[in-house]
Amino acid sequence: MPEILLREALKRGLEEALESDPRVFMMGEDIGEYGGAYAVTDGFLKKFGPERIKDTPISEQAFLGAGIGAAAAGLRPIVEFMSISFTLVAFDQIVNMAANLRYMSGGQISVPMVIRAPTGAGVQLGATHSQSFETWLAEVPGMKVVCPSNPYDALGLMRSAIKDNNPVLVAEPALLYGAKGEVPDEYYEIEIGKADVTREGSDITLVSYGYGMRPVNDAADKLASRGVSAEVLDLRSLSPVDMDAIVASVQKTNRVVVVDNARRRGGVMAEIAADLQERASEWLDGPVMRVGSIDVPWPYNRGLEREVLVDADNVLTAVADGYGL
Amino acid sequence: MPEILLREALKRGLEEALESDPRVFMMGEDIGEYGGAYAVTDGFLKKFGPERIKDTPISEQAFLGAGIGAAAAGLRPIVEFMSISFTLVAFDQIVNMAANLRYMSGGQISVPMVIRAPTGAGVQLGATHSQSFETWLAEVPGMKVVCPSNPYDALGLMRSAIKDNNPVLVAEPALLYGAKGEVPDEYYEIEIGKADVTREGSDITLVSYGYGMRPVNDAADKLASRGVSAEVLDLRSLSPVDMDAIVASVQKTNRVVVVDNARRRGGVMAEIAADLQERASEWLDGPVMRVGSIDVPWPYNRGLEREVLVDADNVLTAVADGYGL
Amino acid sequence: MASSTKSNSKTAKSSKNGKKSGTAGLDESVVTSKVDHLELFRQMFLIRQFEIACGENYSKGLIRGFLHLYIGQEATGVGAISTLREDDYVVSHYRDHGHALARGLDVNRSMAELFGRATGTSKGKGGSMHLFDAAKGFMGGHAIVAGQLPLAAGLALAQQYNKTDALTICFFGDGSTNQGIYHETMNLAAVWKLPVLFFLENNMYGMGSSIERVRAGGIDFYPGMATYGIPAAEVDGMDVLAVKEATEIAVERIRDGEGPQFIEAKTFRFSGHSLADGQKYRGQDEVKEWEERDPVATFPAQLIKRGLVTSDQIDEIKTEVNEAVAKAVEFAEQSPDPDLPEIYNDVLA
Amino acid sequence: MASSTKSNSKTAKSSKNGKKSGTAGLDESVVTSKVDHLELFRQMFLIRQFEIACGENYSKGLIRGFLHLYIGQEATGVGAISTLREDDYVVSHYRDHGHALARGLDVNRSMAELFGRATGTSKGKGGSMHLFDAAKGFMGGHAIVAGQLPLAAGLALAQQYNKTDALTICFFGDGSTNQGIYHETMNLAAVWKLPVLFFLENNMYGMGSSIERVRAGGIDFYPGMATYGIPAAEVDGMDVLAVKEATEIAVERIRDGEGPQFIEAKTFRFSGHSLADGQKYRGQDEVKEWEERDPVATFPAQLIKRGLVTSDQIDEIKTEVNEAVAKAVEFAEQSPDPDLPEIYNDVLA
Ligand SMILES: Cc1ncc(C[n+]2csc(CCOP(=O)(O)OP(=O)(O)O)c2C)c(N)n1
Ligand SMILES: Cc1ncc(C[n+]2csc(CCOP(=O)(O)OP(=O)(O)O)c2C)c(N)n1
Ligand SMILES: [Mg+2]
Ligand SMILES: [Mg+2]
Repeated sequence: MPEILLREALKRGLEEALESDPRVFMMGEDIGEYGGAYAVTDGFLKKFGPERIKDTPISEQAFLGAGIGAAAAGLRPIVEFMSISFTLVAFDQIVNMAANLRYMSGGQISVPMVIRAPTGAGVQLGATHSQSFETWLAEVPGMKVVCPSNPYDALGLMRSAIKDNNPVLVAEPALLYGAKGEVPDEYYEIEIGKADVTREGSDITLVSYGYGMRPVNDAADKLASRGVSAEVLDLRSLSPVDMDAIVASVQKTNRVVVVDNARRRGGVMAEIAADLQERASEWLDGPVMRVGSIDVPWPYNRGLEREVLVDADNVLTAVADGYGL
Repeated sequence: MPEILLREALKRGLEEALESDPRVFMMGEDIGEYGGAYAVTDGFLKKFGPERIKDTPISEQAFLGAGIGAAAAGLRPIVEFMSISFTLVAFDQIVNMAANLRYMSGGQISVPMVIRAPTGAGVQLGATHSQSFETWLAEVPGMKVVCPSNPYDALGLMRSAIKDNNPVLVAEPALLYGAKGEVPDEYYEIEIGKADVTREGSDITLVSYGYGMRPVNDAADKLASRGVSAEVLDLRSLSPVDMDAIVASVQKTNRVVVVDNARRRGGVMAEIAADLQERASEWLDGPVMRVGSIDVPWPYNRGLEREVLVDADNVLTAVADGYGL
Repeated sequence: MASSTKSNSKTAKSSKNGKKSGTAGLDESVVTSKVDHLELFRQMFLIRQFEIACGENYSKGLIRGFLHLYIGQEATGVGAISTLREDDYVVSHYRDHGHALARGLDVNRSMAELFGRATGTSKGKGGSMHLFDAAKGFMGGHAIVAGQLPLAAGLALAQQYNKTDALTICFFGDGSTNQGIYHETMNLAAVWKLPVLFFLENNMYGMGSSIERVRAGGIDFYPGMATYGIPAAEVDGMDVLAVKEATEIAVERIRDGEGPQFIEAKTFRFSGHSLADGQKYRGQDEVKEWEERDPVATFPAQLIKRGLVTSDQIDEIKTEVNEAVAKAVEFAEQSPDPDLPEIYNDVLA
Repeated sequence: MASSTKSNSKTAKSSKNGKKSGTAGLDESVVTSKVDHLELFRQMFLIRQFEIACGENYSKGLIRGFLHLYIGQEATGVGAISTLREDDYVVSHYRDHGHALARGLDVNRSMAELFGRATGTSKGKGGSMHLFDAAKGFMGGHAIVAGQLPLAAGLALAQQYNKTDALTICFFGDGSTNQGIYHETMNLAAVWKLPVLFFLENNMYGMGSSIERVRAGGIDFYPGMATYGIPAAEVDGMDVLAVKEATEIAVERIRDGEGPQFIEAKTFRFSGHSLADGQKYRGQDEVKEWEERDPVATFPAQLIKRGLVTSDQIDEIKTEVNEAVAKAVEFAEQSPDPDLPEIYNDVLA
């Protein structure tokens, strides 16, 4: 299978949709002339023209909101944020409008919109630019959230997100745009709400998503070298979460560590841990161990930032603390 | 002890601070001439004048942000939101500015600001106006969050919030402004970060805060009538959370149900449940049972809204499901 | 791009006249055109009676939550919406009953929504602040101040994208101009030349705050549109014909592809901001002054005086409307609450 | 309140002259006053060399994250900040090195912050976009576009509340005007007559977007301040003396209690938005045209030509500055990283 970058996988998904569905168009800051802050949309303006590749002013509230309106009218907008940190200035539009409209209107209005945003720390951007607000948006009823960890998933999830009739946030781990992976030429989709068992194992289940898969895979390798067989789950979707898949794995391994690249406190993994211990307590040989980045604002200094970020050792420590493995 | 309303307790706390500390002033929409949407600041404009009781335009970003600046310069602003639902339009200022400034500046800048906001569903305001964003803000490092369930706590927490040198959100349950309770004339404070054991018991621990204390107390009464002795904890503070107090109680009762008036998914109780099962698994006779409102946008219709809201029966069901009591 | 007042001198003029009489739009040029005066009156009266009924049923506890009445502002919504086509969109804020009824929403189902019933326009899930009827192009009812503006821009974007000459009208209050999103949306609509008509109902107050207390630039908002290159006009919001005329001009320009237009109607809400408002912040003199220009009273009086309609015709409409509103209340009251499983519907498509 | 251009005719004029020559502020009235020309040059040159050194050390990987250089804009920050007192506050955005150095932040510690070292102004926790020195009234360094504006308003609010005549100056770019918070803050400052000077550095681009592509109202922003009743002036941002003069006028008015003032300096960044920017969106001709007016070159040339300073004096400063910058890099490089436990400090007071 040909290998491509995650950035290219996203690009392919977007390009296909722009080619095949005239209702699809894109909006965002510097996605056109500049080519996109992370070059995902490079060349699009030339290929699809300014009506479908819309450079926006630095007005996140307005252009995200305009996406909602266009979607309500039957188009399928794809809205890019330059960073998920900037979704905060448009949070009201996302949470109170995009996600609520359908319910408040008694089902009259759909908002088939994709929100794309690079997410996560790790490149020394400091406290304001390193956040992971997909963990909050995953708690909002009325929308979906996905987060790929590799090019294959990025393409499959993007396809499903664009076809979905709800607002879908595609959180794109900024550190992974340059990650390589195999992607087949044949068409496929990845169903939103389904996790992926990326590695089968029998001794312990490791759950993560997005950039968190890196430390998890590293940890699984290290465990393997110690004779511990880890089953690894990539959530792919943060909302809805595939709790059934997690429970099924735990029923097999009886041990689990959940790992978030975002801060430990709250968010997706708190929800999963809370739910899981309720649903699977009879199968668990210990507590659901939870690992995440340290609960402080993101520091700029490289050494500090790395220390704050979750890594394989943190995962191994949790495995040892929780299950003595 | 004299009985007063929660609204009056808050008012007393604010009034005291305005009287005793010239650095304290207030800002908010219609807090002056109108007297405040929930009448907490009624009469303040006349008493303290327009320099200290500032009616603002409907510009949440700007006036919350101005609060940050004034606090950074050494004043002690108290900023009122008409509803916690409207904090969303100022979320960037709260999360990226107020909470991050100290860290990003290497400790040079403090933001001793109080943010007040009525919170919670229950009065049929529909999806956009019924939310509980204190559950998100409680996850933000660099700020504190408190939420009183009665007049005594409201006054004690308000005093501490105003004296604190950090941004503190005081989430005021809208349904409780008219709740009555005893408040002594003597001065007292309530330490932020300390939970309150409001009822001692031996069979099961019930944890909640704010309006959630209502169903919890009702449930405790019903359990008592069945001979089950519930210990009840009122968190008072959502950030920091008094995990030690919860663990101590669970060590005694070996059973626990955590209850949130906000939606079940995510938020404070997911965090507590996740943490608790890790910290107290050896003492627990079953899973940490979690109860919250149903995970849908808030409906307007009264019957639907009541059904979505957590109630005593939901708590009792969880007690039965988790521990067979 | 043309600056605001210049490009709209005609409209601005009719507005200035309007200020004195309250119905100056009713000059010869207009009365001879084929405006359906009775229909305009019917709609305004319907809204008035509907709102009065709402107030009564709020007192009875049958309508709950926040209730914002449109009483006093009827001429703006009715005049403006009367110029639209079926394929245009209408977007409103939480003070939305008037816009909904002017757009032709079913009176029964609108009332039922306020009662929270299953027969309501949003199945009882939206309530007073969140009326919707997508089939009629009525896209809400939005309760976050100014939050509906980009929605309107986006609907207009779709109309432009689809190469139609349909447009979107968006109503909002003076207070909304202090939300940043207002400015973001104006600029976006202008840059993209979106077919959207921004319609400001300046009723002099945002809740308890008079404009002067919360704005440094005075009580006129339309001149500020020059910043965005959006043509803007002022109109007397108590004069339904003046509003209609000003809107017609703007609508024509938009359909001609000239991009967004802005109209500021000076109007007044006769009652409190919501049913919870004691109106401590304003004197009753001010209210009375405006009430003298009540369009629901002055418009039919002028029509009769000019011999355009008879008082019998007016009375007939009143009877009809009163019956319709009484029926709507009855319909709402007798409608069932939504079933509890309805809680889980409409979250996701 | 006075409208923008009228109230500032003097400033506006000096700006228009400035447009041609690049140093027209250097006319007789000014040169005879006791402006410390050498100090202005020194600061501009310091910033230039500092930025060049930053670029080099970014390439080496010693500075990381986003790095936004101030090259080309030196005259604005230096001219404006030179008018301030010690008790005034300075607030900036992510393109903050120039403002920080003009405010007198320690060169070594500033560079160390960019290197993320423990000796940095924020102990290495803030980085390039988040410089702070509270003791010097330099209140950041803020990386969310326009997010710093209300902070500045609040600092000014405190100055007003405390009944001082100190003020706050707030720098921001043309792109920030498209954030709603910009408008909210303008209005709030105006309503409360806050002692704040809004200083727009219009460098014609917001990242890859030229103003015309993202704004309908043209490339001038200052006229829009009429909406808020804020007096506003335009000035040639390549002319340090013109900037200084315009700022002095505004500062005086603010200290006199006249409330917020607005200055728009037309300027240009010679390099990309950040070190990641390939500048595909603009031609090099445009850049070259502006570079001809480079204040770091034209200002000393004019000074020498007019006989106000000697080229030896200029060279001496250059040597001094070059040494200081080299030393700063050395200082930064040799400074230790913060200890890991530092992670947990400064979260809460
Ligand atoms: C973001 C936000 N802030 C505050 C409110 C509370 N609120 C509701 S209506 C209103 C006044 C709005 O006034 P205006 O825009 O003039 O409209 P009017 O009510 O006069 O029709 C306020 C402050 C809100 N709904 N949303
Ligand atoms: C809310 C927000 N949106 C987007 C960005 C990304 N961003 C950083 S700087 C910038 C351009 C700002 O341009 P301008 O205000 O003109 O300042 P300049 O860089 O030209 O000095 C953008 C889009 C951001 N930091 N914050
Ligand atoms: Mg109003
Ligand atoms: Mg710029």
